[in-house]
Amino acid sequence: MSEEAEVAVPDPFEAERLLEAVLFASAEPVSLAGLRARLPEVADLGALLESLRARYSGRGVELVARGDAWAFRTAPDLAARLHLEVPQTRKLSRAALEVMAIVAYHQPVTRAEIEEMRGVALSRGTLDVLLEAGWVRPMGRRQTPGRPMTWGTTPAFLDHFGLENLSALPGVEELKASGLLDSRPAMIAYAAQSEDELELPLGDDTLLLGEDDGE
Amino acid sequence: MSEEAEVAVPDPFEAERLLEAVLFASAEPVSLAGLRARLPEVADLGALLESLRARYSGRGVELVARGDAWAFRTAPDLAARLHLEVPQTRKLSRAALEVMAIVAYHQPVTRAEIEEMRGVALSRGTLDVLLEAGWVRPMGRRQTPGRPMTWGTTPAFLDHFGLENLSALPGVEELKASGLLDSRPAMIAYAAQSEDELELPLGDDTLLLGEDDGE
Amino acid sequence: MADRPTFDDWDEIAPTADAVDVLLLDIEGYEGPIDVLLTLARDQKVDLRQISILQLAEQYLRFVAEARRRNLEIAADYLVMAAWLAYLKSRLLLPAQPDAEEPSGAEMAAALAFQLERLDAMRKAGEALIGRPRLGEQVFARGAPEGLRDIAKPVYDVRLYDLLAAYGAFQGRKTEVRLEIHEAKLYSVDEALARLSYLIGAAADWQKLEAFLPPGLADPLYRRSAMGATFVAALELTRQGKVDLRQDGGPFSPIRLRKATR
Repeated sequence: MSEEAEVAVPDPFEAERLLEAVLFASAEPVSLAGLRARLPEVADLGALLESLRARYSGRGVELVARGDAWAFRTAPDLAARLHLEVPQTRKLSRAALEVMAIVAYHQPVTRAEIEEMRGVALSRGTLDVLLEAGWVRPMGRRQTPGRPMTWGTTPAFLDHFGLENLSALPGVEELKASGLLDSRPAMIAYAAQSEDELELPLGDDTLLLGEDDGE
Repeated sequence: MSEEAEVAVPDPFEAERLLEAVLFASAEPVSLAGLRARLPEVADLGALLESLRARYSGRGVELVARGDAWAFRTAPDLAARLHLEVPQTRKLSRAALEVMAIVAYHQPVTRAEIEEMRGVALSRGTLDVLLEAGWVRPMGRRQTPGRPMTWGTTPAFLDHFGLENLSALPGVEELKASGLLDSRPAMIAYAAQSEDELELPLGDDTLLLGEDDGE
Repeated sequence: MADRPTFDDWDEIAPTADAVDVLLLDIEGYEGPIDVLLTLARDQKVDLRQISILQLAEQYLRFVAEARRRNLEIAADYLVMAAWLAYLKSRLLLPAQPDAEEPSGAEMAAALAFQLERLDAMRKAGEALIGRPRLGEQVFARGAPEGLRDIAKPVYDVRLYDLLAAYGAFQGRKTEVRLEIHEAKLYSVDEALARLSYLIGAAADWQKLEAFLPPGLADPLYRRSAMGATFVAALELTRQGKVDLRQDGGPFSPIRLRKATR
């Protein structure tokens, strides 16, 4: 605690208390005129303000001049610690997870391409969730009609999933080998006949045979 | 700053600065939990708060405890000289004030007990006014027949009336000592008080004043 | 009990010759009979613990009687209280009965005094509360709070496995989609109906079903679908009476058809 031998003259001390309270309680910085109206007995308001400023100097709260007016403000270096970032664990929806995977594997990819690949329109907010998570980012426009925006992954994406780089993502064959690529043997027999027709545009009814995942 | 490395506290001066800033930044009292979340490294928050309170003691702005929370408030003795523009608050009716006091001193208290003590039915809106002011709150049901709702005060009540806690209610100790904080019907309460001197046979019809409040 | 200064100094009520007159003037301002009793009790200007309940009861009864004489509207509970006080008064004046079931008059009076004292204490407590330096009236919070915010920072519970599983599921679904394209090459019943309706006109005599199949049957799946569709078309045209259909040799024997003769 400070042991500044303050001159305990009652008047200046009381004036400083009042000044302190007025500045604290006011919603806006108080002008010199406003302060003078409240402290008519103070001869040297400037000196009193400087004294109060010195008292708070280096503290968590500082007395600052804003033009002709004065106010208390929390010290700027502490601002970041006033607001708490509260972690909130969330799950990613299945749709968002799939879109994330498509962006990761097919980047740079446009929204229309994602929709075409999944056979359904991208619902509002799915990309937003990934943007908010900091995992996808715009990667410039494609030089095709309409100049659509393309999307790709961020370093934070690599960081979150513990990937060194994008080529660390396992390929389709590796996924198949690890059992993660889930397809039914009976269907593969038919599909083998039309292996070369991969690039056909898909109509809306293509979902009929697929599993309905509730999207 | 300090070179005494034996204590785990990194820098008491910085911690006090941060505490000061946090409490200054908020108009509402900040709970101990809210403070601790922002000062995780402080071992003894209570001691730090006391130290800060001492620092501001006698100043124009004071550090006060409000239940489980802390806040900076202007010193009450400066009120007359602050001349702040205060929005005119609605005056509390005599009935509302009386009910407020009964809730504060007798909490948790049921509506029927309030009516019994006042000898009159609680008119519509009396409790509402106190609820709207944010001073009373429901405190759960009493485990008696009918499971009546009980009422008590809020943290905002403490803050508004400048009370550190409920034991700081004016005269509460004397009232308790003189048996006046007994919420039961007068005959029972009185009989319980003078149990030593009198051996009163108390039936169910001990409701003194004739009004049956259904409890 | 001497050290209860806060609750012993009674408010000064203007000393009037007749407190009842004052009460009658303000009959609307009272919150029930207890409120009236408390006001009358304060007029006795003694500690409520030493109050004369008998005197209080008499004053109250006078108040009610006077109100009725002047035809003032008074609520029923005032009358109930009057009746009760009249009863109490009689109990107080009569000698106490030993072994009585009910509380004695003195006990009832003491309980009423307690009731009045308790309510008076609460009334004074309310005044003490409202007289404190109150927030926003005499004491002020920070006028320009900078606020403390708890910023929700989402942390997603998603592992690489979830991501890869999602991509695997997506790829798997894409594979099934290829099957759909393949299905489009099947011979449809509509096609079979059109072809059969056209060809049957020229078939006067019985013809095998296979004669009506479309060309290009190298793909076994396509051939099977053409066979099935043509058979369904034949059944449909038979139902419509446009075609006659026969199978002479039991299951799997040739199916023949011709233009309906009827």
